[in-house]
Amino acid sequence: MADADDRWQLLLFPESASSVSGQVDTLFWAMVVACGLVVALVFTVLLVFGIRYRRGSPASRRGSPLLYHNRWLEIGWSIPVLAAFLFFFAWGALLYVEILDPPTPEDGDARRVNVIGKQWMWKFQHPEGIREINTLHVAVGQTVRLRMTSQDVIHSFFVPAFRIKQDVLPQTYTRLQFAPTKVGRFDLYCAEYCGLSHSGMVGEVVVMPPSEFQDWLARRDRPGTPQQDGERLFRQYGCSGCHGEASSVRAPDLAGLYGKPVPLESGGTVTADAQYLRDSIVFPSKHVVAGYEPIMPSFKDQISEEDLLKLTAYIQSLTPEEPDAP
Amino acid sequence: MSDDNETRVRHRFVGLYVLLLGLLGANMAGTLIDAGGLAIPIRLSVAAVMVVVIATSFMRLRQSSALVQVVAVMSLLWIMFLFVLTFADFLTR
Amino acid sequence: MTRPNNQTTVIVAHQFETLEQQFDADLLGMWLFLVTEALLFSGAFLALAVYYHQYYDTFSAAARELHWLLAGFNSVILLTSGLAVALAEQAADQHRRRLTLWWLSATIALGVAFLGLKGYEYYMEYRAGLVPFLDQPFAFSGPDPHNAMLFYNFYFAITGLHALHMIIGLMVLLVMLVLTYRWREGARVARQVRIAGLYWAFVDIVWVLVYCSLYLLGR
Amino acid sequence: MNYLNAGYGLKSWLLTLDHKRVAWLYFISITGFFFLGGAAATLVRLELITPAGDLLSSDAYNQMFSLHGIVMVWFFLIPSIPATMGNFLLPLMLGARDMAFPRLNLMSWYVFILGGAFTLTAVIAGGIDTGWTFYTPYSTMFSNGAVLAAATGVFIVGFSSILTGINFIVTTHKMRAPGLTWFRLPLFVWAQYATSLIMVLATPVLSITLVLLGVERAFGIGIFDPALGGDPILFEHLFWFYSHPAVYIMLLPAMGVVSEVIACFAHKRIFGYKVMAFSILAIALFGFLVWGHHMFVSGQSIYAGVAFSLLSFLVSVPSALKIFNWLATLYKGHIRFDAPMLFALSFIGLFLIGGLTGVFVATLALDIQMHDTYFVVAHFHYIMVGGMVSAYMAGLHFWWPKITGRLYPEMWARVSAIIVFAGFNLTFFPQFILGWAGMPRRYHAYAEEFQLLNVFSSAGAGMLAVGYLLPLLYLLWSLRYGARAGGNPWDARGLEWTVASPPPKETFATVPRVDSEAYAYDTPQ
Repeated sequence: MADADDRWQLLLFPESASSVSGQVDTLFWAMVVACGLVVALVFTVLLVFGIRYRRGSPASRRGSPLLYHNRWLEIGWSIPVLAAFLFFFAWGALLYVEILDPPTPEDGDARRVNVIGKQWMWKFQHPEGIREINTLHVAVGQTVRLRMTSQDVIHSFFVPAFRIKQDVLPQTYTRLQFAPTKVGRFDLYCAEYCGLSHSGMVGEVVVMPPSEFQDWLARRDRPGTPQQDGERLFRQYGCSGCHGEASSVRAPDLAGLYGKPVPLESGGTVTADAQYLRDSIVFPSKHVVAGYEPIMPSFKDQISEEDLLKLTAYIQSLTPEEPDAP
Repeated sequence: MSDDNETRVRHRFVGLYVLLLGLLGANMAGTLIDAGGLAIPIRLSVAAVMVVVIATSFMRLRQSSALVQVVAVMSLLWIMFLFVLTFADFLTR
Repeated sequence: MTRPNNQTTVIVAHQFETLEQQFDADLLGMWLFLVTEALLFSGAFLALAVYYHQYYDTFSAAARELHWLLAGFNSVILLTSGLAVALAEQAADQHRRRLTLWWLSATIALGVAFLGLKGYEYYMEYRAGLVPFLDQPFAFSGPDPHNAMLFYNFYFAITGLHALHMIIGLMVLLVMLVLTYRWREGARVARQVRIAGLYWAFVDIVWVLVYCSLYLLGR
Repeated sequence: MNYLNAGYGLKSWLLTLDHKRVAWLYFISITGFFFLGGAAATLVRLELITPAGDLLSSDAYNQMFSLHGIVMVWFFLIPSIPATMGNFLLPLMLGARDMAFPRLNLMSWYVFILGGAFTLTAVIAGGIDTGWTFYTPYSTMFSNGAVLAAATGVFIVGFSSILTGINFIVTTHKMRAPGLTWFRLPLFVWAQYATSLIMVLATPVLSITLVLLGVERAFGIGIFDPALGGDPILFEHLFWFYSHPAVYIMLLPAMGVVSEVIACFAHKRIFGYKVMAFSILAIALFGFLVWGHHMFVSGQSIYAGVAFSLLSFLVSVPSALKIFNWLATLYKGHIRFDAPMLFALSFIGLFLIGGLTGVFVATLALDIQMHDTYFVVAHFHYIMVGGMVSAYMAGLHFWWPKITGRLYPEMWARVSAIIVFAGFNLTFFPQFILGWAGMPRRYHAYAEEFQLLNVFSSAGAGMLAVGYLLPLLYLLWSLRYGARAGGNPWDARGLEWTVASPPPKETFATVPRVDSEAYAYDTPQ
């Protein structure tokens, strides 16, 4: 990163390196032009009126009632303003939904990376089990899906070059998806103030060509994939005692559960996404499945955020992958 | 102001007070019946009626100036903004 | 609309033209203050509603541990005090000093009784181990005790806030009692009692909502 | 005998029930807070000259920007125009002898001072490092600062604005002089009225939020605690329900001041008076419906985000109308460029840029990039400092002769207006670019490529400091040496200009009767 000349840049055109960043830039510059015109217009009018109608100037002030109010003029300038606003609103909203609620890539090839924010570092775990701190290696062109949570306060995952940002909340899973389009090293910031070393909670996303990335993967230790670890934890914490096949306790079956609607004892349904699975471990009485007793104990404070993500990954793996699953 | 009028007002207060006790009792008794999904709306509606009775009669809202009535309605409107827009988030997560 | 009538003896504050203008201004001011109080409580109720929405089962299990019959009886006491203060306002309007004193004292007595019973309720909850803060052991027997704590936190925060308003209201009523006892000018006393009564009725309204949302909704 | 020399003892000031003297009490106290907040900002800008965090420790830096935010928002911007000029002028403009509740008025100043004392205690007792937003769970469980004292201070000062708001609303409704109908009111009064509505309707929600935060921090009564299943986003909703409308508490009075000044110095009735009045009310109303635009990437539902974005665009329409109407007021006027007018014109320019960049951050896809970066910082400083403080200076200079009976030195005032305008743009325009490039706010140390623009910004801050210190000096000087102002030095219209400068203790010996529209500049006075 740190070139000696870096510090003397004007930064008008920040690096643009993801599949959506180009579209965001187009919207940005369109608005800069539109608003620039308005600013130019207003300042010109100010200047012209200021000179022409300065006190003592000979310009004519022959009055008419229209000098004080004019309904058609008021309507005439509110309608274009409103129309322009609605236009930019719609443009921005469509792009926002595309960025924060994206479809699964058509080839179904998305890397799922778990992210834990804590004061003041970012912890990543790759689907192969590789762990990293503050640096995330990815391959260019490949879609990456982050499942993020925080161990303490609110953080925010922000990569300016990708034009993406999402808050990272305690006890909650948020997600973020991006597809890098350029090879390089891109700054990662925590954007939500999180205490003493907030400005030290920075890192990098390293985007590599696919072949180099494969080499990188091959060089790293693989302690076990999240699913494998999750399966071990599933037994270790005694989950299998009730949710296993041979169990005598009546507990919901977890195979094929992920992504499906679950009918609740209190009426209504909820989709079995990652947040649901997490809540069911930590706050089991939040969503009691219809037809079951609320007998599951809470595992709050007994399972770390890392292990919860692994358990979730394992339970998720019990359901065959379908496109468009969250 | 005649004494007659005063007595009538006093009787109306007492009558509304009895009505309030009745509503309170009904709401408490209602918990003994299983009304399913309707239970919450019913209980909140009964409480809302009690609130309206107290505000309009005991706080003399009905006899107050239009301005004061607008002020009272305004508070409800703003509480509605708070609830509706916050739940716009929580119900669509 | 009842209005104070013997204007001749009353000194209007210097910024006003007429007593009527002053009375209208006072009433409007009090109502605006009550609007702020309503919004204050609505913030707490909003938070409660959001959590009810998320944890209905836990919250209703927790709500069933509360002493709802005792609190129901307390509601009756508070509604009665609401009637008493309305009658005090009416008596003051008619410039009947003794009757006003009587009803004001009744209001205060009922208010104190309410707070006493509320305190007793808190004590029973403390004995039952349902106070989840101040390093007290929490003895809730349902499935997710820490989740149920959230309910009890709200219970104590909202009823505590209401009790605080009761105490303020009682102090206002005590001042009214003194002013009525002294009885400087009938119209002024009537105005002051009327405005104090508005506050007390508002505290009444809040309790109706507190009782419904904390004690009854989960049952 | 005027209100200033009606009594000299300390007691005659500290126990005064005269709205004009209460305004002075506020003037003096918020000026103190302004320079306190400014000192904190100076330290922040000095630190940011270099990328490394070398001047201050991280902890000290975090405390400085938190102090700057808390002091500037609650102890300067929110009381600024309403509590000073509003207090002084509202009864004058209404033809009333005083506020409806003079005791309440004095009390609200004492409440303000009490709140300030708590906040200053927080600064001395360990500092406060949560930012002015107090987000949970950081503020409740993780911060080591004196959060409780600071939150108590803000809670208390909230009551000061509630009391002021109630007083203004009742006064406007009940104390108008005969003949002064709603549509004859100066726009300044409309603005104060709408502002007071927001104070009354929004502040209580902040109060309860701080109470809940306080009991959680002090007694462990978890309300937002995620470990109990509490929701940090709920805190954000409650906080922004107040804090977004609070922006309009700062902005609407500024719009009122600018309307008065422009009408006077263009010597012409405000164009589209009714549209201006209704757009003030519309902004106040819509301002309550947009708070979720602070939370587009917070984990809030994206559908709620879309709704809040749409509402945010709608609130910008009346603001745009106001700018057009001010421009149209200049058309065929007789424009003078005295210092108040220079400040008012810089308000229009800076508010325009602030407003348009507000449209950028209301645009959902762009806000993903800009949220919590320097773009947002620049945007709201354009509104609050560029807009609001410029209007405050405009009003201060405009009514200074009325308030003190003395003229300020015109030349120095124009110099200061120009320095402020230039310094302001130099400080904050680079921050738009910094934010777009991705520099997060509240960063003690930053990446090297951001340095150049930060150096510009810090240099501008130096200029800005000069621009704000100058008026302090020459206005104080003018108190003793300024030329005597007559009753109406600007040839302005409005009831406040019909009384002597400074006004007598009893402003109106007889209640005036109003039989003309506001801004009757066509008819000689």
